[in-house]
Amino acid sequence: MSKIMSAADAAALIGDGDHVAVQSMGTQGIPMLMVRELIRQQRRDLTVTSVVAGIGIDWLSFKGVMSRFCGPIVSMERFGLCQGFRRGVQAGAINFEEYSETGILARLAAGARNLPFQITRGMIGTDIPALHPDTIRELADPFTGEIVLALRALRPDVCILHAHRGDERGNIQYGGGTIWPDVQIYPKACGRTIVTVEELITEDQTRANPQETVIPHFAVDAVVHAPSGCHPTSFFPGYVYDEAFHEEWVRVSRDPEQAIATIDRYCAADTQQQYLELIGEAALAATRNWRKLA
Amino acid sequence: MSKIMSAADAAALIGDGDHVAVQSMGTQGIPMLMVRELIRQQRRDLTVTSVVAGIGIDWLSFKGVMSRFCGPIVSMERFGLCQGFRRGVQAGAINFEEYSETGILARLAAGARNLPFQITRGMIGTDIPALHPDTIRELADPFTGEIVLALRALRPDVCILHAHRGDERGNIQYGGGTIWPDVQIYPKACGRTIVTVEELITEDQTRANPQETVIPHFAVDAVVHAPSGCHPTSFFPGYVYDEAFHEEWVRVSRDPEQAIATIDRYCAADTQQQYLELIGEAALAATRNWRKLA
Amino acid sequence: MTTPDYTVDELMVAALSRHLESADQVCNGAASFIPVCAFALARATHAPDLVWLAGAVGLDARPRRVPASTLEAPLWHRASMYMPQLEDFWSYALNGRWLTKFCVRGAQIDRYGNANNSVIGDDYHHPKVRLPGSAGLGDMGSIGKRLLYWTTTHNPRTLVERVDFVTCAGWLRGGDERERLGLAGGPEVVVSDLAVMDFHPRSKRMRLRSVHPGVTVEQVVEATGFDLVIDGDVPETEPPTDEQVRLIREEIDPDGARRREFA
Amino acid sequence: MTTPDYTVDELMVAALSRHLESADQVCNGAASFIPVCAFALARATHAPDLVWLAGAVGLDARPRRVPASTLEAPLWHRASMYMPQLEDFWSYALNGRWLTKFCVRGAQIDRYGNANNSVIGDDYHHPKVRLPGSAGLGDMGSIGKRLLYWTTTHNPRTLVERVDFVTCAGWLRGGDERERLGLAGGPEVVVSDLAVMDFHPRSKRMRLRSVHPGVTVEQVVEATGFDLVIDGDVPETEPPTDEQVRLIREEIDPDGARRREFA
Repeated sequence: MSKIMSAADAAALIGDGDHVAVQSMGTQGIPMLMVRELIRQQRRDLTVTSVVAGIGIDWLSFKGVMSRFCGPIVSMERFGLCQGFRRGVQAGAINFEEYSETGILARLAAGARNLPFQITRGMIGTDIPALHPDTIRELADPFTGEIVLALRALRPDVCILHAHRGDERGNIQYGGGTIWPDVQIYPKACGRTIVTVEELITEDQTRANPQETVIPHFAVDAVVHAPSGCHPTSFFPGYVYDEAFHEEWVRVSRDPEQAIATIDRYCAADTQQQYLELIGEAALAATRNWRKLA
Repeated sequence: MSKIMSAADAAALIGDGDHVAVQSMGTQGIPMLMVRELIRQQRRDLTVTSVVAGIGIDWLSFKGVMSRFCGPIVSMERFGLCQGFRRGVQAGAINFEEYSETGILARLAAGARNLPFQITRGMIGTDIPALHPDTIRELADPFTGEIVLALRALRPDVCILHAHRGDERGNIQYGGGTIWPDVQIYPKACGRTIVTVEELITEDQTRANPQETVIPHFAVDAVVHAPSGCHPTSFFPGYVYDEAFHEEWVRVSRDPEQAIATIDRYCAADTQQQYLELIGEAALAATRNWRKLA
Repeated sequence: MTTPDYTVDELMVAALSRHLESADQVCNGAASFIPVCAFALARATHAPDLVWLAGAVGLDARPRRVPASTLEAPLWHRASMYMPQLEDFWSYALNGRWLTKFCVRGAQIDRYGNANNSVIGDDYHHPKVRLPGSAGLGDMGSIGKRLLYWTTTHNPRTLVERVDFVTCAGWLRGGDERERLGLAGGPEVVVSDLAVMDFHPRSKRMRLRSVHPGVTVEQVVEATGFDLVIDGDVPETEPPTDEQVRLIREEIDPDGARRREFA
Repeated sequence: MTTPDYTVDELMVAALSRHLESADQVCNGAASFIPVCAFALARATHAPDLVWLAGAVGLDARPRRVPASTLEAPLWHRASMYMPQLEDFWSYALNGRWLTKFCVRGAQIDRYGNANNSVIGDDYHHPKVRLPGSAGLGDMGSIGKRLLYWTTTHNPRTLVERVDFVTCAGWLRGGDERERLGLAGGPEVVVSDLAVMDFHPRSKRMRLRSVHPGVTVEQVVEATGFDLVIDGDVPETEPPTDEQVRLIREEIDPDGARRREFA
């Protein structure tokens, strides 16, 4: 039975109130097709976990899809703070459950391995542990008595990832660049796994390059075809982030009305193809020009 | 300053009494050039850690180089038990500090990350934890009270690995097949790292395929050129294990005198080139024929 | 009576394969020829979607035939993934949702399904025989796996009252001891060269379920180092069908690697 | 007096580069243009073997020039390794032997070198300004790193008596508090757009070490939200040499990405 499905069908695997881990590295690798689909389907009250959240979280914030963010940072890097998220937190509409990077990764690693907790030396001395008495505890090393921090296992309901290739069984391949932690840890820690891919391939093509497979089919529930699926963020080596798009977003996102109108305009696209047409070939071509940035 | 050196110079990084982590997966990937060099230099009282120890540990056992093995298993897979090791343990000359796989990996993972311990659910209910009161303790999850096992950090003095390619700065590349845990964890957990490689490459060649680099130069102390360096064990995709060599070893290793004479004969080779001449081109050609086994 | 057209190795392969379903994911360890044949047979017959991680590395491998080693690259020919052990294999194995069945061959298996692959003798530190060691067994018995045992040496040295050392946690000392330690899973079946056993639901003692064609209950009792639970009449183990035998001999294991287990 | 042929960004790059040696390994995070320029300058001058992990990913990267982002693939052009974050980067960072210095820019830095990148305001849950969050800072201050601070906004809002929230552990409340918690490393230097500071060895209070050419001690005192330790005469910060300026402008950062930090 093929796991290839539409973004709409994949989004149906996510319910109101779910905890959703979303791949994100600032201006890189955000599965925006699924972000838009969650907005289109008017999901509510999601908790989102990302390693470095970016524009996707800002859109979910403006549209009231997300009520809690659980992770280390929300930032569009050179494009600055996410204004919708910032406003949401400042207004009390969004709760930011803040951890350091080793903190959130330890929680996910424990979830991935069905261990009750993992430890870190990160955050000791900071004000972060005191925020989370239910998920961070001091723990004495049973051998030396030294104090470390125990991070409670986190098992989000579902995760959304983006990768280079996927086949109908659900095998997912990565084709270059570094492997972000999202890809390695979310499918194990999360209850369901949705992966948008640049390219659909056959199982035979998967078998021709087994060393590029990074998620086994048995850990994948949905494969969604999404060429340029991270636009306006980058996905190495295919395309860089859309600089003009981000700059325009920085401008409009100062005003919630303009921000929401912008989001709605892009979310009106029923398919990835329609979305790419909205963006236009000139803008897409610019994102394929690494030299501009390198 | 180039890190490329002879096996003899690399072995000088290992002292009597050291704890040495040696790459090994049964009949696969054992850095035999360095095993022979440790025998040639008459190292004594080594503790060896491997994931699945094989013929290399048997040779070290027969020659009195190793007095302790710390790991989950010693076996030549289809070729059976390592007789020198078995005799050594039964005679009380070698101590087998036995852990499960998650047990030894948890100890190394803690050492790699400078954490005092890591936890596992493995070994609960078995007789293994009671063997190691100094390195395995029951620990209550601070959140739920559930009991798991804490494994104390292990930081061997030095490790010996084998890889496909290395450059003079010490960058190490893998070129196909699966990544065994040895390669990923020993360089971080161990004080010094020695890597034998099939091929020496330039730093420019390394930069041409950065996604194949698996150990950064700063974690590597010695790079030793060793074509067919795992013979008689296999190293994918270059060569399979030498079936005839292993079968002959099974035969002679029943008798310690014959076993030692065999080891001495191969250890008399001063260089990898001389060793390969002793093995002979016909035998080496046979190991390059995967079809024979597949 | 005609001579049956199968051998005991083929019978064992077929018997083990019956305990595998399409929804399962399984992996194999070293020198595991009978399980590897059983996985292939299950995939070729009643469990086409059974996921097999060859050598705990090669996902859905398609070796041309069972090779001479079950822990070398020829086994994971045409795999769709080479699974890294450290981060991937052990995460999926520990997770609890996947790889829920595991086949175990112990040098000793006791009446409660504990297995020993460590030492023979009373003194661990001065053993009569030093066995290879735990490998993954020390984990697989403790992390919720449903354990399927096989052995080609059904005799009182293999099937013992109490293992000399618990390398792999079975039902421990029976009853609810395993449950009290919070361990899920546990031993479900033992396929030997003489019979098929399971474990009594309450006492967790090993129970005779069927004897292979041509073997008597008395022979099995004689060959077992403890009292097997015997509930009423013991049926004969279902023999492999002609088609199963053909698949094993012609498609799966034409070299007869499975017979290495009877050395 | 002639107008000096450098700008403050170049002065800061040169000042920061002096704290890097050939034996160091460094990585950079997001929007870290001054550190990235300082790493390149150090490598081009006194610290040729300095190891730089671009964006915590690209080992010994050789970007053609500093790009518009310090966390995107153009930065790790021609790297010799793409370091996986989960297993590799964090292991090497936590290990203690490698990556021992880390450059930090905090929205607030206090007199004891604690940094805040989380919230402005007294109530964490109802902040006046929600800042981006900890990212790796919450780790780097606690795992033995020697912290090198930089800021392009030396004013009382950035350099505060006490941070509103300790995102990154500095010398905590001074003295031996850090040591008592078992934390190695700690803040060593603060390079601002006005001056260079370090920390008093015993009290761990921030201490004025030099003022940039054209800046007076009084101006620095005025721009600082707490009393800086001042030990005797305060020298002038050594300006960048002509060759350093040339390298920065022509070789390292011809697009002037470093000036993005002064937006």
